[in-house]
Amino acid sequence: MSAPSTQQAMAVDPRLIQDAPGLKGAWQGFLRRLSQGELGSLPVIIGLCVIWLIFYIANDRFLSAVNLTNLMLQITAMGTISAGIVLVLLLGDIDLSAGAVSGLSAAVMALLNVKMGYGAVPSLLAGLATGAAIGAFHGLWMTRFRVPPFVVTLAGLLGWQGAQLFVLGNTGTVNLNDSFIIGLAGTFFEPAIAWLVVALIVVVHVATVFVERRRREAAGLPLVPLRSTVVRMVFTHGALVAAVAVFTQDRGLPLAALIFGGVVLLLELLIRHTRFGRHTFAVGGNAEAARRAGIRVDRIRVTIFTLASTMAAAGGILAASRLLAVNQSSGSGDVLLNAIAAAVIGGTSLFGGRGSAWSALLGALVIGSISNGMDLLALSSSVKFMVTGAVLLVAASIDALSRRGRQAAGRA
Amino acid sequence: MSAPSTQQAMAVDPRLIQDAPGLKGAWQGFLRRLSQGELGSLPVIIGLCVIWLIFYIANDRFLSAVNLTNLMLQITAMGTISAGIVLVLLLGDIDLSAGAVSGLSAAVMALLNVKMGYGAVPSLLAGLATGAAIGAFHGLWMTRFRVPPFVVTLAGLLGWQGAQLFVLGNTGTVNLNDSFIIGLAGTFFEPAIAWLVVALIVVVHVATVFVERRRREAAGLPLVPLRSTVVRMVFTHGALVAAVAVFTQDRGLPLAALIFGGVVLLLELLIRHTRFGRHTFAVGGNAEAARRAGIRVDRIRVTIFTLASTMAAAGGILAASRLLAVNQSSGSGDVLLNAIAAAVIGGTSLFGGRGSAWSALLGALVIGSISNGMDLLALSSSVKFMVTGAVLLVAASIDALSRRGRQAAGRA
Amino acid sequence: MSANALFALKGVSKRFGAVQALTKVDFEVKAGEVVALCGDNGAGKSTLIKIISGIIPIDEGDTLFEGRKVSLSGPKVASALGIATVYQDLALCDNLDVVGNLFLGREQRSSGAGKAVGWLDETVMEQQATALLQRLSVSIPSVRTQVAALSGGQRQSIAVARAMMGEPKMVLLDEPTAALGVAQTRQVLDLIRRLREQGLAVVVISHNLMDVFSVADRIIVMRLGKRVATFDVKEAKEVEVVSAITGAKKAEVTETLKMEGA
Amino acid sequence: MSANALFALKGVSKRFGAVQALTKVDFEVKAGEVVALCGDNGAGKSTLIKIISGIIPIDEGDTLFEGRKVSLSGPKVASALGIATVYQDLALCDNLDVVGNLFLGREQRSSGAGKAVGWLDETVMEQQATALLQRLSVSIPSVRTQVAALSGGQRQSIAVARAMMGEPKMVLLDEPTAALGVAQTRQVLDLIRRLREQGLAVVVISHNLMDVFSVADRIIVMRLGKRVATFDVKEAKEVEVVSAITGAKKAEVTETLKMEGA
Amino acid sequence: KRENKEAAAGGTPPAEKRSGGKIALLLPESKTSRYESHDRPHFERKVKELCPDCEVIYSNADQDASKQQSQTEAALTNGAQVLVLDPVDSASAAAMVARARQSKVPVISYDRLITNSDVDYYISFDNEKVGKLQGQALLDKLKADGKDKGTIVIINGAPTDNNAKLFKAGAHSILDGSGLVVGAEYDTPDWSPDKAQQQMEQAVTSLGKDKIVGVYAANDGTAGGAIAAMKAAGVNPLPPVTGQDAELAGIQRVLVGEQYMTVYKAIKPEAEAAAELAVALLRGQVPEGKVNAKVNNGQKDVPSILLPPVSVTKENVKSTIVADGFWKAEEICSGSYKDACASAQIQ
Ligand SMILES: Nc1ncnc2c1ncn2[C@@H]1O[C@H](COP(=O)(O)OP(=O)(O)OP(=O)(O)O)[C@@H](O)[C@H]1O
Ligand SMILES: Nc1ncnc2c1ncn2[C@@H]1O[C@H](COP(=O)(O)OP(=O)(O)OP(=O)(O)O)[C@@H](O)[C@H]1O
Ligand SMILES: [Mg+2]
Ligand SMILES: [Mg+2]
Repeated sequence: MSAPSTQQAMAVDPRLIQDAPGLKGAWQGFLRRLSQGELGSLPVIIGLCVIWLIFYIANDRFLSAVNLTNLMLQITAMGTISAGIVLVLLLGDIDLSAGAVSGLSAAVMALLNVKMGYGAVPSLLAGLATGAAIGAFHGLWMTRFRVPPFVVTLAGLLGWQGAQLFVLGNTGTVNLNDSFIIGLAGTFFEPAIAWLVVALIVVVHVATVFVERRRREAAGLPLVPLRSTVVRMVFTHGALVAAVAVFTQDRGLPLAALIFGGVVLLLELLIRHTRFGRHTFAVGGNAEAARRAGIRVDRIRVTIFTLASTMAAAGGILAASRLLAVNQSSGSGDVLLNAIAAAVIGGTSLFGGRGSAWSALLGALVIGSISNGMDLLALSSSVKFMVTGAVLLVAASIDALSRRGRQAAGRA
Repeated sequence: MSAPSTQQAMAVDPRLIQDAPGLKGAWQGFLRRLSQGELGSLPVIIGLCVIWLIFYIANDRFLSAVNLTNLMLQITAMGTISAGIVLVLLLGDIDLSAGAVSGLSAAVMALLNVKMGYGAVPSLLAGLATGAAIGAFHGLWMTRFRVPPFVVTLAGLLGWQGAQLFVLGNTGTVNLNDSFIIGLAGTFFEPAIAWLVVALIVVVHVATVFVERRRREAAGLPLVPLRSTVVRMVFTHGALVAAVAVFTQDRGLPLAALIFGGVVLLLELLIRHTRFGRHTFAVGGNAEAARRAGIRVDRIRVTIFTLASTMAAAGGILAASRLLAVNQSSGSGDVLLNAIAAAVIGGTSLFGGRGSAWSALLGALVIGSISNGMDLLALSSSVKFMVTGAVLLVAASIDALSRRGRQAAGRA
Repeated sequence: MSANALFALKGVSKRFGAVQALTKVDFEVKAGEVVALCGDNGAGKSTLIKIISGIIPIDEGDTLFEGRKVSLSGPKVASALGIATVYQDLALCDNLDVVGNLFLGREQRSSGAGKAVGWLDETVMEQQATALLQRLSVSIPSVRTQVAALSGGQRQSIAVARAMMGEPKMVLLDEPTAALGVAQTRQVLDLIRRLREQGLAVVVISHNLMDVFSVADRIIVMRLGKRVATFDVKEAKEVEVVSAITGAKKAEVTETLKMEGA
Repeated sequence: MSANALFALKGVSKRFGAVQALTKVDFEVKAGEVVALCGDNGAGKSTLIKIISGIIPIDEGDTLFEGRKVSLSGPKVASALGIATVYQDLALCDNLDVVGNLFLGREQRSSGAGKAVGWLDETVMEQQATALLQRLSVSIPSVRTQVAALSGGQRQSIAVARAMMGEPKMVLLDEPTAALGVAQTRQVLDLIRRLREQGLAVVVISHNLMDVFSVADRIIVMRLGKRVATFDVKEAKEVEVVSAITGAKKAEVTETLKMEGA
Repeated sequence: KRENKEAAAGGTPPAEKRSGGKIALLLPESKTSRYESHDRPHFERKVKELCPDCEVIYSNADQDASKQQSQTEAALTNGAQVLVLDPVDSASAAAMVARARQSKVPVISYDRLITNSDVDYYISFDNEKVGKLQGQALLDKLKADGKDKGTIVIINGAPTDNNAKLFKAGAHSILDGSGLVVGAEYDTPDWSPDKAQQQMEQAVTSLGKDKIVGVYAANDGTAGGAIAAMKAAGVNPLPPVTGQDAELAGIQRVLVGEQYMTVYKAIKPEAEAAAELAVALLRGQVPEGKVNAKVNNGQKDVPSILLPPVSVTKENVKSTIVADGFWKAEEICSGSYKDACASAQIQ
């Protein structure tokens, strides 16, 4: 089963090193890939484990169900914004306005819902639409006038912050009361529902993987060894099960986590398996080549910025729902830098064309864990800043070092 | 004189379009370059003029000698930091720690001078050395571990901010009294000295330009038409004279302006006319090609980051000298974003390999003018944010549009 | 002459900054004809190709496709007209794999519900890609390698194969065999002949006069941005073409060619 | 054989990810000798060149320069040994002008006080650059144009000229004439002959067997990452070399060559 | 689906009647020196004194409301039994109070009132009163100098800070209609002294340097910026400038006569009162006596301890700041401030 099908059209290149069959072959293949730096997200995950271990040693409540649930709730907003940033980074661009947009969108939602008495759903949609409109505006402006995204979104960072102050006007903070809006971050599902969701995900995933395998086999294309597919699945599904097990021990599966997870999953499918996603990667890899291939580069850019700002708006709304309020400083401070850092730490390249939606999740977990753990240890401000900086540096360095073998082997 | 020398070794390519001789030819050449988008800093300068005009109409004190002197003093710190950012951008990298480094360096200086009683000069040098050491650390870390500069300096942004809080400790703000340190931003030279400086600059510049011309002529190389050299000189020297005329009408030529101008000038000479500068451009243009040419890319990167952080430290010290104090928020807030925006607005590319030190001066003038003018009009906070954003966007768009012809003609 | 041309340029000029890259160039190619574009380095051949494929705008002059005036405002327009191009600088996306590059801009979508969202059918694409590359004797370790990891000739082969996807009416090849090995070069020349037989118009740029003489019907020579000569391959001699290219007297050229024959 | 070689590789292997690009390759070149490296696309020729010029590290094997073991840990080391290289992907800095690229890494400093700070002597550099390019018949509008604005062949010419700056003992040329015009190709071949006369070791990669036969002393053929054959040019026949390159039987090759001669 | 099923998982039940326990002190920012250098040490010392086995969990939110929310959660996870919460944002802290309520942990609103929430106690200075005090001091000084019809400049705090709004309101209630003309008024993003400096420079430019008779600056940092601006513009003599927080640098300026006044909020009694209250709540006692007011926060009348802010000028530095040990004489009188100290009889 693991040997390439005999029907295949092309003889296997003799230079291609193939893993030997059996578990031993798999292990050797793993070691080989390790030495060549082809590890994907493994270094980040190991880094995360180290961070968790250290905090656990320092304070054993760090790994308690309640704290891990808190951690999840703490990262959803930043993670959602970060997922949008991942999209923009795939193009090789940057969005500096994400924080300001998240604040403004939440403010618009709060204004409509609380002060002008619109229903929860219209207010929510208006908030998201604000984000989308801003993103489209940024995208159109930068493609029409050929202004670098950095500058457009920097102007946005200032402008939308002003707009937020303006929208919130003299009252300043607006408290949210609507149960639907509050429920976004405050709802927890019971174990039965949680496990149902898990089962659904696992079944759909396994089914699609095997259907695809069957098709490739029928077409006579080379197959990835079955065992590596299985190992990979065991790990990811195991992580999912572990996470849900933790949640059900505390308050249950948080709706916010479900939303965040769903956004990341959808995004990953979008960029990895659709035409639009393929074109996005192409533009990020070589915009001129994409243009010559007849891809409407400008349209892709506008769409990506619209999506990213919508996601920023969603993040802002989640944050507001958790804080039960919107104020003038919503979305300011380190929201933006954290979101960008999360995407980068998770493994998305700043130079475009390389990355995945999972990096938003992984990076947000790393950054969220550091700040959660240090709050748990209640360190003083100056120490916290310094430790955060140091941990970030070390985490990124482990990741970079592990890729080093690859760089040495690579073209550049 | 304006026709190429007859001794030259290579026949002129018939496809090369040459400006006709005489003033009319110069004007036509200018128009041709205009339509092809080869304008250098002209659009930024025009944008600056428009901004000045608008503020002048809104409040005629905007163009008073005292306000222009204030403007100059307001931009020196940010401009100096921005000059460092230009260097980093030339490599295609980014330095997010510049603000934090400026704050920390100023804090170190204040600590040594005020609390520990060291002399002004040693304290100043220690402040600069702090910046240099941090820059070298960043550079070494990123080259050693191959971590992207974005991540290293992001970690720095957090870490050094923590260090600043730590250094300032419990007392918080430290007032500066030392006359030397205060004098950095508070000294003004009399007209006689100011004009002497101007005369010196003009004479040296004119002399070098003509000596160089003579040498090219002797070597049989094609010469730029004399008239365009002269026109260019008249404009730049005219601007210099005008600036000094304004300063002498108010308090005199500010030492801070002299320092800032000197830094920019030296930097321009460094990057444009030395081996080191050439190598910097090469690394920014194509790091792999530079490596293959035997350039020590890592060493260049470390040096550039060291220089940039030293300049950030200098900026922080100038800011402290102007504020007469260092506090916990020195260097935080929008210092960093303004410095980056200034470099970019001034025309330095974010993608490396294209830019000039003058862009720090021009960009800082644009950004400084906006904020100066709006404070003069005492607008409300939200309006100020929005207008700043809008003006930034428009200024950058004019610049980009003017380059459009060039993009259409260009390769990419 | 250009009355029955599939594609024609009339008096096209193009300026880059202070360089006049093309000066009033006419150009025409008929269906079922292979035109070779020759000229010294920097003569303006690639610029001409880029103008035809719509990636750079023209300063002045007209473009005619099937006798109608068209405005080649972008690569999208050109490919809609059925013009496929292999660029000299290849223009591949280094971060995509071979399959991704081959199908860029015309990805196969899976049937059914997937079609609406643009779900990619990787299996079909991989199958087609494998078949096509085999036909062109391209030897790459796997069609799933990133293009960045390919050798110069392999990249060139991918670029040529790319132009064969879709169903073009006219193919522009800018030095398609420059980096190719013996077998691959032969395949590409064969391919060009097959394209002619299928009635396509083919424009090929090459500095290798042997190849040019073996596939082309007509040779157009450019020099310093101007079209200076046209030859019918059946009647042309290599010396004449070389002298048109270099701008040297015919006698000198014969001399040098003789020397090199040694 | 490698006793009196200027440079030799012994059992060099190199792996990229899952691809074994080179398998135990031996290689040697003597002073005053031109070695042609031939092989199909992806055979590993460029990889070998990159190893010699120090830009990629080797997995296993030894490198010998003038009989001594050396560690080619970086391009700086190779150029200190006197190895100059023209890469297939050229590796020019697009944002620098022609003069800047030609002198990259070995800029002329002005004499006197300027020397200490590394002040560039642009006049001298421009003069030397102009002379060198003229010698190689390179036609570019101006030596002050940015390399990004040059045509493919012009870029290739700049890369070749670059390798001639400084005073190398050994020159590696990876498809130096691939994009060159007739005159420029002739100049580069002449140049290679001159280099041999000056006693330099030259390694040249080319798919153009005519060029190879006209300049090389020895032909080394690689196939799928292995060295498969070595020919002395005086005794070798084109058929043999082609069959070694493609791995086909000699008879088949003769057949095809005949067909193409038509 | 169940809403907020809270299993009291975080908080240790208050029924635990040990002598020790955990008190969380959550402060809003670290850019102003008072929190780290006064509130925290005084609070911690007092708690240790009253309850040697108690542990103080301290966190600083660096001016970020959602960070503070995370810190609150961390404190509850850590088993805090009383929260002393100085909110970054008075209104949005309600979510944190609700979270603490779920864990049955009492909350003391410290320094800033948490609005629309079920807080147990409130300890503070009256922030609107601070603004009034500043405005009054400025007005009185100008009256005494006979300049009470002149033009003043107002430099407020951060537009995103709710407290800044209260100071602003307090000041305006005195200054509006007093006959003084407001020549220019600014909000200062991030309370940044640099920004205050530039704003003041622009005010001087637009009004003329001899026109300004007084400056209302909301705190000592912005006052420092304004003074630097006027010095650089050659304003001599400096008009009276207000301030707040009694920062060391501010006190020094007051002594040399550059700044007219600062508002001293005796943080020691405030912190100590909070500590006493917290320890009492930890032990399940009902604190008596100290409570001296009820303040409505929009949801309920919160039992409050309100302390009076003090206006400090050169004359009473010795009797307030030095006497309280807020800053030691040698800290104030370092280096070039010796002479000024001597003239104010501070040793
Ligand atoms: N950086 C890299 N990463 C992965 N694989 C690589 C890399 N560089 C080269 N290869 C692989 O190594 C093999 C040899 O490549 P190389 O560039 O040496 O070929 P070549 O002989 O120069 O071919 P050509 O004639 O096409 O230039 C190819 O199969 C290529 O895919
Ligand atoms: N983007 C550009 N900007 C400025 N000049 C350019 C640009 N592109 C081409 N040129 C100039 O136009 C001229 C023609 O270039 P082109 O690429 O068409 O030559 P070519 O005939 O393809 O040459 P080769 O055989 O070397 O590929 C050259 O002199 C080149 O310097
Ligand atoms: Mg070309
Ligand atoms: Mg090669």
